[in-house]
Amino acid sequence: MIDKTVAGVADAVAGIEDGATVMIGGFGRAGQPVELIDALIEQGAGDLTIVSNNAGNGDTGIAALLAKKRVRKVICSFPRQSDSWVFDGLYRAGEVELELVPQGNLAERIRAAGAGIGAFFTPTGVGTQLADGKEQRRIDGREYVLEYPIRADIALFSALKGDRWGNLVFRETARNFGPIMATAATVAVAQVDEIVDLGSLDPESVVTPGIFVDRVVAVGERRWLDDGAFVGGVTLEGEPLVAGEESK
Amino acid sequence: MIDKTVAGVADAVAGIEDGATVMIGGFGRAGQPVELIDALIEQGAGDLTIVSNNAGNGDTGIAALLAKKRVRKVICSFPRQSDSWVFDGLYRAGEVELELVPQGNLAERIRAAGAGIGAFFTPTGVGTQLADGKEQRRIDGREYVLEYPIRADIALFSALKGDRWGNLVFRETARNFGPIMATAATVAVAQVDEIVDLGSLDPESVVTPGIFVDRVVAVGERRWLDDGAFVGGVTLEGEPLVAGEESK
Amino acid sequence: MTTRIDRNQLAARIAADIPEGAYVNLGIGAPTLVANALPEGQEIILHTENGMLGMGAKPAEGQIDPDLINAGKQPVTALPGAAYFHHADSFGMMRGGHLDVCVLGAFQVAQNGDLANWSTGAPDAIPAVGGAMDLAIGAKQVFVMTDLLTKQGASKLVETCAYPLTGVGCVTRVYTDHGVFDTSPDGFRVRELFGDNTIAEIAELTGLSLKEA
Amino acid sequence: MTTRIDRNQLAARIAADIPEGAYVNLGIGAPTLVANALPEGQEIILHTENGMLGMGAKPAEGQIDPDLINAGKQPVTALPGAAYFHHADSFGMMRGGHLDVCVLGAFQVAQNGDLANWSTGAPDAIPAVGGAMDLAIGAKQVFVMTDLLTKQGASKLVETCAYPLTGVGCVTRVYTDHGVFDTSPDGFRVRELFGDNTIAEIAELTGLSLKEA
Repeated sequence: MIDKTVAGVADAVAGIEDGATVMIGGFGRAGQPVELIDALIEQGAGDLTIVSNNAGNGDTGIAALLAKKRVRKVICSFPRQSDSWVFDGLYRAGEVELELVPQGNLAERIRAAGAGIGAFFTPTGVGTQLADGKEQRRIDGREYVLEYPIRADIALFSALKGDRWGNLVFRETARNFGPIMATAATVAVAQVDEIVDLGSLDPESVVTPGIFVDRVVAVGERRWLDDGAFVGGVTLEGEPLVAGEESK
Repeated sequence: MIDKTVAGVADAVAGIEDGATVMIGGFGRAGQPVELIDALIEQGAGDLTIVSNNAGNGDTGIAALLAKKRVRKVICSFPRQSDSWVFDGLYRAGEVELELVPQGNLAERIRAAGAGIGAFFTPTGVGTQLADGKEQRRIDGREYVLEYPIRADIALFSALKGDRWGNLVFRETARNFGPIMATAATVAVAQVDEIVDLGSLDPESVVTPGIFVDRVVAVGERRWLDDGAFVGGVTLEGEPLVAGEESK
Repeated sequence: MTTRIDRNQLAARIAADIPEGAYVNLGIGAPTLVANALPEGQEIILHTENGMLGMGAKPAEGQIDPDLINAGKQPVTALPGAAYFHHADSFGMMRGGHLDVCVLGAFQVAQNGDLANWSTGAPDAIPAVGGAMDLAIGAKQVFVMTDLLTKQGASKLVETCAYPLTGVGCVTRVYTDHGVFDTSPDGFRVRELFGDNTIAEIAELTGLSLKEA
Repeated sequence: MTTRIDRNQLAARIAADIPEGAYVNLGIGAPTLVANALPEGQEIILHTENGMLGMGAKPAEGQIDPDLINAGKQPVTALPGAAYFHHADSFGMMRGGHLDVCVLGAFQVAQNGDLANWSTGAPDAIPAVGGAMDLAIGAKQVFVMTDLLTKQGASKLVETCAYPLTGVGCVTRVYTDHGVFDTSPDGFRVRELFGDNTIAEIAELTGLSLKEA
């Protein structure tokens, strides 16, 4: 019997080595696998390269991992946010390296790694600093820049439900990078709210087929859903919320 | 109010010009938009380039279009099937041109057109006749061949349900080329079994968002579902079935 | 003094140029005000690059859903007819030219359509680009919404961008608090001036030679 | 006479090398027999490149669903846990190296792993490649299932393919009616011979110098 479910988050992140490249899903806080990141902090691997859209919010998740000095380099599109004080401080102090990638090129480079594409010509970034030194070519009257795949040793991301074959469905805009990161990492790890019986996910609606997934761990409803307390996210004014400050 | 639904298949294929490039969904008979192809035959455009995985089955659909001598060129991966006698005859008589593309490169080239990728390096076909004369490059120790997007003037494909915004869901392996062809054509036309109210498709399960779709036409349950009669497809032995020969 | 309209008026001016049925991305910041100005009863479909078409208004207090946010990471809602997709599909949608209109902010726009809106090049700044470069090349029409002048009085419409570029020749039209300008190979074309602003006045403010559209 | 096993026996031999939990594509034709030989009660997940994982057995008569077919366009079923996806995703899955095993037919296999299985190069033939080239490079292990000899008695195991190639150096192992052979840079390695077949006999039939694995 195939069973990709693991009992706890410690098992889910087991084996990550110093120097590993770790993809972390999420766009801001939506879809950020906070429980897996906490487990990675506990697990202890350091000198990591993190591939993620952002570089942490507040003091939790990726920000907490950064604060522990476990990260050598961040590959992302948008490190600077209203609540990215941890990254900001480390970057200004020269304690973390940054590779900035336009968001769509980041997504396509991850997708290319998962789909066996050796490189691709993209129009995004042409004529900008972020294409400096990269191969460029005019095709059919338009300028393109050549970009290469981004692979990882492990991907940590968040989904809504999973089954023991690793089939996954997501929730709203928390889907974001999860499905493509799953394809681009040697080991793909999903935290889910709930593990469901094989056959209970509609085969037409599975977003990530289990072939891409190695480990699934249930973390229960995410913390921001506990008792209606809202952990993470921002107010309508864009201010970060903290636990219990706002009812859902 | 946005309303992409059209009353009949004649409206759905209106405006196709002589010399147009037409993508046609389907893998064999599964997902082949037979009603739209019949309407295209009726509409009369000729000198067409057809982009499809196959080159027609039996005497219906793409085969019927070919038999009417409307097709100048076929771009496909697998023209030769047990029931592709129409194409076979025309090809041997030199009356239709063939560009043979490995199936995955066909899919990826269509996807590239829809996703704004100028060209991509693929490992498929390296060292074979189908890569003859194409640019080749070694990346990270592996050989790749450069392939370019395939675009079309119009795409005709089959889905299960659609709404007036053009959101679509598919059915089983009839999904195949529909979702990517929708992205790669100037005008994308879906025939569906049923048009449903806006909001009745689960936003998590929409396979093709309406942004890619221009026209949706309801054709009712496809003919092979009528009265349990099975039109199209093959028997368990791989022999083509004809109407009424087999009950579903 | 020249006439200036406020941001909500400018958002309404932009909204008036967006036809029913258009697929629109509103970037982050001021351009998101355009959503509030879209005409009632018309269907215009909003794309947010973090994976949704059919984005609705901000939720009522108490209805915030942290999984449902826009590109600015603010809570939003989904309309009937919405669809979710992953990031590669979302940016393929942009890059593939499927969006009709994108509205962006700017530090500078050059008369040929070059856009600078992601970095001022300040040496101590933390660089961040997000989806700006993808959006810049990712719509049939790229509109910029901006004040004509910086707080220091410098023109944001320029002959050539001094700041690092976001995209080359990508902006089709600039909506400013003073008027509306089309980019063109031989200089900005004045499409509309607000109040009794004159081309001469705007030419003086910007230091540009301007032509009528 | 050398010992030959029949196709169902050969399918069973291949099935015995596929571990539980493997993701497997069985191509079209004879390799699909491997599905019937997979051990009961073990979960091996079948991929069909026309857009499904979790493919099940052929349906009962009267249960044929024309929307649910395999790559050979024959009716199949879906197991609990199946998932559907479009063609670009399906071939990305292959090309990206996510399949563990792929089993293909062959006209010829060269000792270095070159595969020829899509065209005999006959001038009057209608060329058709389908997913053959994608499959050839699209699995961690590519197995070939074939008779050792053609009906005319020529060896399908060769030093160098004479027919047009499907893929370069892609085949890892060849399962024939006479025995099982691994490809290697310095010639085929004999992994197993059926019955009392000897290396000397197979070397004579094929004209190849063979080594033990």
